[in-house]
Amino acid sequence: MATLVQAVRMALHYGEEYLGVTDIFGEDVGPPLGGVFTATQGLKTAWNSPLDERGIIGTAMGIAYAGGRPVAEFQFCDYSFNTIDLLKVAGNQRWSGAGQWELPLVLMTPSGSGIRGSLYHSHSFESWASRLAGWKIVMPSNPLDAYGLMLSAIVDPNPVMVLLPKALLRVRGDKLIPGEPADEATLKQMIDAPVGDRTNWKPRWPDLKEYFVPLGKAALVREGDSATVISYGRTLPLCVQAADQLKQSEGIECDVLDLRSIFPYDWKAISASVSKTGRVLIVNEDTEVTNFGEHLLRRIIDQHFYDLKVRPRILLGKHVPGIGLNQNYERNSVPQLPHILSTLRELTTERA
Amino acid sequence: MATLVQAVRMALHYGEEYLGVTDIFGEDVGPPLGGVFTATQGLKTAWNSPLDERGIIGTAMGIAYAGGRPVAEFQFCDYSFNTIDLLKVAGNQRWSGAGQWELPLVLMTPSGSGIRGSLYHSHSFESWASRLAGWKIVMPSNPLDAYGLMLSAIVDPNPVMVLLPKALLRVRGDKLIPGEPADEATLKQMIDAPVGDRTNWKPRWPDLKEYFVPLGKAALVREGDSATVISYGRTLPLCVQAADQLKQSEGIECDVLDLRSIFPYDWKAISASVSKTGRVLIVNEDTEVTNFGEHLLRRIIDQHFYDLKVRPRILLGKHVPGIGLNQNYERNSVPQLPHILSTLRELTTERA
Amino acid sequence: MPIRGQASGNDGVALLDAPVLTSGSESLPADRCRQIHRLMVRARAMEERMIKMSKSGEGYFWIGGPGEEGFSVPLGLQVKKGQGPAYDFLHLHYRNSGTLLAMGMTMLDGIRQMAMRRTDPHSMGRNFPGHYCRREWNIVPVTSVIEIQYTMAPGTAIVQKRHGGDGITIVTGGDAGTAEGDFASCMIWSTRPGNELPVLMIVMNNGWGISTPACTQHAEKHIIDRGKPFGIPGEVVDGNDPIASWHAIHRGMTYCRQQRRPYMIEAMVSRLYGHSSSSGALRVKDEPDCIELFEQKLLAAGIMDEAEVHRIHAEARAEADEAAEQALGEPEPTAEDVERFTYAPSRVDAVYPEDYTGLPQ
Amino acid sequence: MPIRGQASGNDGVALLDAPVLTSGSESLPADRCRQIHRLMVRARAMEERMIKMSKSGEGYFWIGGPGEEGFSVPLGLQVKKGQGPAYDFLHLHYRNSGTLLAMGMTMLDGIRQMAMRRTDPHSMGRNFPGHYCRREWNIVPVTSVIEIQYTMAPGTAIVQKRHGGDGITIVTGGDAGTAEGDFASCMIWSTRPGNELPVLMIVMNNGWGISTPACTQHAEKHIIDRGKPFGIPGEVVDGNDPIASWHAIHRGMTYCRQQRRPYMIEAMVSRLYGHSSSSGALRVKDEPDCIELFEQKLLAAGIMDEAEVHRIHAEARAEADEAAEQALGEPEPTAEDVERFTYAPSRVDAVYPEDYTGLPQ
Ligand SMILES: Cc1ncc(C[n+]2csc(CCOP(=O)(O)OP(=O)(O)O)c2C)c(N)n1
Ligand SMILES: Cc1ncc(C[n+]2csc(CCOP(=O)(O)OP(=O)(O)O)c2C)c(N)n1
Ligand SMILES: [Mg+2]
Ligand SMILES: [Mg+2]
Repeated sequence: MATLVQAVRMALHYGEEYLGVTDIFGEDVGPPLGGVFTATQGLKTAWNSPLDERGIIGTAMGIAYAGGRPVAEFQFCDYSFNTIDLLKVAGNQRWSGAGQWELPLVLMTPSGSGIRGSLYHSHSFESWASRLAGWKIVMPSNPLDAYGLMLSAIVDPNPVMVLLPKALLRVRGDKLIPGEPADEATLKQMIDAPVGDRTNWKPRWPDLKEYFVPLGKAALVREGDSATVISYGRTLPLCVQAADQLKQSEGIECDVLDLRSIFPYDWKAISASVSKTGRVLIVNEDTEVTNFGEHLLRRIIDQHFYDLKVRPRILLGKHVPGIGLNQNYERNSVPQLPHILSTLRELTTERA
Repeated sequence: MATLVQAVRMALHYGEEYLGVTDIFGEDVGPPLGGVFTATQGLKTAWNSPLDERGIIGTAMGIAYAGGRPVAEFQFCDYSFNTIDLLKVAGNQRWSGAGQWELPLVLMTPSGSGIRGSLYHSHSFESWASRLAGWKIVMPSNPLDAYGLMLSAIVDPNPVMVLLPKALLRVRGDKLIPGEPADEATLKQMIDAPVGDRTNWKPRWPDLKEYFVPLGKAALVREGDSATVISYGRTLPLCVQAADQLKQSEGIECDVLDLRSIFPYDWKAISASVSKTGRVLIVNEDTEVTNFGEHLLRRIIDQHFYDLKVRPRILLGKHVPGIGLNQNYERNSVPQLPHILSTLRELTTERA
Repeated sequence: MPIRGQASGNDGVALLDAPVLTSGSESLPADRCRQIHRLMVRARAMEERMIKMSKSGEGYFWIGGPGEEGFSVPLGLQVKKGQGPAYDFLHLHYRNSGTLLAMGMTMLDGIRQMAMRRTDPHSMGRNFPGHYCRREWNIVPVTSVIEIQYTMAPGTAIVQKRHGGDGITIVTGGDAGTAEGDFASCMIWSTRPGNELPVLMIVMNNGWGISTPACTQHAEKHIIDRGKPFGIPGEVVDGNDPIASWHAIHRGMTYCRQQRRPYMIEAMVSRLYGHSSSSGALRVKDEPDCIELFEQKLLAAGIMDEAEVHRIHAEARAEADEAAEQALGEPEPTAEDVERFTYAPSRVDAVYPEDYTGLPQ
Repeated sequence: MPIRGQASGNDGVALLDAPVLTSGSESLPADRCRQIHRLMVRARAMEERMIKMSKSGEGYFWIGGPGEEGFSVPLGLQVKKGQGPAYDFLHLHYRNSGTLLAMGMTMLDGIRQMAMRRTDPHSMGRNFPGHYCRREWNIVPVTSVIEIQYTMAPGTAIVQKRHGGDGITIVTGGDAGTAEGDFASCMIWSTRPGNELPVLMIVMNNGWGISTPACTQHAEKHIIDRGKPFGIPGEVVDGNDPIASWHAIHRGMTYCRQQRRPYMIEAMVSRLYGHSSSSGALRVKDEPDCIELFEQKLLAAGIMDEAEVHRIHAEARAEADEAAEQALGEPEPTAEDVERFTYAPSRVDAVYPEDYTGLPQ
């Protein structure tokens, strides 16, 4: 099975071959490195940019205006905070020109904690991103979704941001990407650049197939009547683990929704599940003051207040200026499996 | 009575004279203009900067490091979006250096809609700002609070952002600022720069007094048992109007809380009122996806879910890429008095 | 409408016997001068009508380009106008009415934006005046955010260079705005070794950023000097002189079209109504007026007489009045328009297949 | 510890009879050279010990300055060290261990950060190694965010200029990072006419930004050429040569201290262990090593012999090992530390009078 980062790379290759991608660029995105996480190794349209995030997004906008289809990378979402004005403009170009322009660009960037990244490689970005009207924002939690969301991001004629959970980049899924060779080692040999000199290396791409995960479609990854768990990205597998544990130990079964799209989010799926269970847990690792999860909670309160059987729960990252390198900081800054498990247990067992 | 912008100017003067303010600067902040809204006319430490918001906040940080006490201005909050990285760093400097540094800086900037500002002079900033851990964020809704909050912002040894509601800058309060002459015309003559040539103009400052509005302290501007209305800035006077109308027409009385501090917010005041009324309306004009009001709602759900008698209400700006110049756009993008009034009526009359 | 490609005068050499107007060592054919003059006057008349609207309540905010016509009109006339990478891309600032009129915009379309009508083709009554947007002419939306156009310009130029042909990217902005990092970004991205880009970087230097004199904030003798370390050639030109401006633009465009590398022009211009309506939009008296200067030359050379000048002004004013009247009679945007044109239709979006329709339902 | 003010060698003129080491037309007294050499070796040993920690799991990420010691040590030795505007302010990047050791930091304190101990005086185990912060020495927190230090530097320099005396602001960064607008901001803010600032702008040019060669992204012949349009003098120096570096720094500092204006130095340096532990932190073979080069000179001049060189290296390694052992035995931060030191105590804050204590209660 491919890792998430290999899935992204294959999607980009598919994008170059079949979906009109013209430029994949950013800091260290081109040869020799092919991205600090290897997401862009061996891609024919990948190139290195100056160290200038404003130039990266501005140039991506220009390329899109002129008819190209760029995929730009910010090396880490942590380094996108000097570009919010340009991101806002990218989101409003169609609107401000009353529909004259499309801006088909993809911005991909690793987001979240979990790689011992200290202050500047542990930020989450989805709450900020969700405020960028005119954008669509996705965040896969497994390789197949990463592939399918990336393909959708590429063909969508609007700016789409692909947030890649840093902690899951090297994690493998349990489903093959259409066209992916069944054997991991074979895949690695085909598409991973060798260590050392790469000047003559060329990838051998598998015969990949089109596969879209529609924007705005959540995945119901576990089913049950006892509660609705809503998450995405890094915390999604933790929620699944918690749900599985609870099922095993207590026989309590929950819906677990992998949102996949932050905006537009799949309100239908959320609404259906909340109507069914009346119990809600929202989990993400972004900081907790003005967090996208709070928006979801607000929608639930707006439309399902009287369906709620007990107080809905929400687990978020602490409102602190940063995540410290020593793991005692991180462990106590963002939700961990034990928190999720105990909160879920509490939620499902509280007397209605 | 002073206008809000005159109150800010007087506070800055007081800050220069008695609280150690060393630099008041930004684009067009110094002579001859004294700020596009006149907030900095006649101030002895005011100076004009290059047109470079990153330079403005970076320089403010440097001045604060070196022992100065700067008040920096972003001409409009709409032009602060290329500086979020620096704002985040300002918020984490004490934390990252484990308490070695203080960063006593004030950043003031006009925020919100209501001045027919079109796409780039109608943004709200408090939801973005609230995500900046390490900062304190205030937003006055009347001149006296503006004076008292600005003085607190100046003496606080941490970065404090003062959001000034654009729509209320020229609005007068109903309370005198300590030391302010009772007569408006006198005040104007003393501290407003004349139209035309100002080269020889000098303000005559009234004998102002120290007056602090503590950070984190809301004001209960109307009292009643029927509901809790939480707002600040531009929408606060609209909420007061709505509450007054409802009282007059239906005899229904509500608590209206002027939050004044976005962070830290006055949880005690909110909590006490919600416990009493069990009915909540939150109003602000920022865009509605991942809005600070949703954070407040989340806290209320966290701690008062079982105290709520009916579904809490929230009125926010629409999630759109911008506010259009034609007033049909603005009127239909941010909460207006009729929405507030009808929502409040609904909230207070819904059967529990 | 005459655009680039009509040879006469483009290289400063007039045809034998055809009357020319000379400025320094450069000249333009008389017909070209008449055309430029008329466009300058029309641009001014349109802006002055808009200023009136800002004061009468027929509009709100005004910002625009009176004082820049001597440069912006020759710029518009030389644009290779069209859609897509074979043509020039324009990343403009908010003082380019002269350019738009020279490219063929009607006054009506300019004033529709000032009047915030639904018929405003640039923004449907959403944006400030002078914030043009014309996809058919490769004009990307002007934004109020100072200087960010310089960050986008390399992108269109990348596609143009790859596409082949002689399309170039033109970016304009003010002098104060060059203090934003985006100006430097444009130089860096346009000169990547082996990947140089056909970007014509124009700075309209009026010596002011709102109330702040350039000389108090900028140590550079000339802003274009900042291009030198990057190997970007450039020139300073008197933007009040349409003949000099024409040729500077022509040189810059030719260099970019042929060399596929960047070029810089710094045009020294006036700001004849102050910064905007926020600063009163009052006519300033102490800065040269490019139209007056040009008319003096045209009159002295006998290319026009006083009567013709008057007629042109009168016609332009009448055209502006008529455009205003027409625009003000047109419908306004409605509540239903608030969310319209947020998203382009998408076959892979389950929630917004056509456009934005409010929060996901 | 000898710092600026000890005259010998500062101006390149050695005292009669005192032994000197010469590089080109410049020289330094032998004692100074020994001091520099020892600090360079100690800096290298500390970094190499930290690299080992990053591989052994005693630490995680490593980034630092092997290859920059020839410049960073002479820099640290000439800093006017102290707290407040009378002294130099330092806005450093993440390759300045040599500077810190030269200023008197112990290896233990450097390694405490690598080991993420609560005792780490720079960040209490919060930040990456090399992210120094020392208020007592005017060292503001190093941030990972490339180039923003250039935006803050003018601020400290404003206060210094106003304060009087000869304190200056020193800012260092890499070559690739100059593509961010902040580099330009620093030049603009430091040269406002009449408000020029004593900022020593240093660029450590190792020719790389992670994997990207500078020559593929930068058209400038020298980065300091970008200062010329702003009237900022500067020089390119061989950062592998501590003697040349010493004098370049001395010239730059003297200019800033006396003229109260900015100066630029571009130091050409090596990157001897690649970018960081993320790229493997492997010793590269094809770049000059400033320590080896300096030792060759010291040996050739008879200022040291092989035995002494070996002893210095051995001592430095032993010191590093000891520091690591000590650091690793010290306590780690705890859950209670997560929110600590967010806010300074405030008499006007009703919620957080002392420090941050979680969401408002
Ligand atoms: C990023 C940004 N900051 C501030 C402003 C507010 N503002 C509007 S115009 C202006 C001055 C622009 O001066 P200059 O670049 O010289 O252009 P000019 O208006 O003189 O043509 C300022 C500060 C803005 N629009 N954008
Ligand atoms: C704003 C920002 N963007 C991207 C990064 C990721 N990054 C870390 S170091 C580096 C390269 C820096 O190159 P240079 O400025 O030459 O310094 P060097 O590491 O070579 O000393 C990059 C891209 C970052 N830290 N900050
Ligand atoms: Mg200007
Ligand atoms: Mg480098």
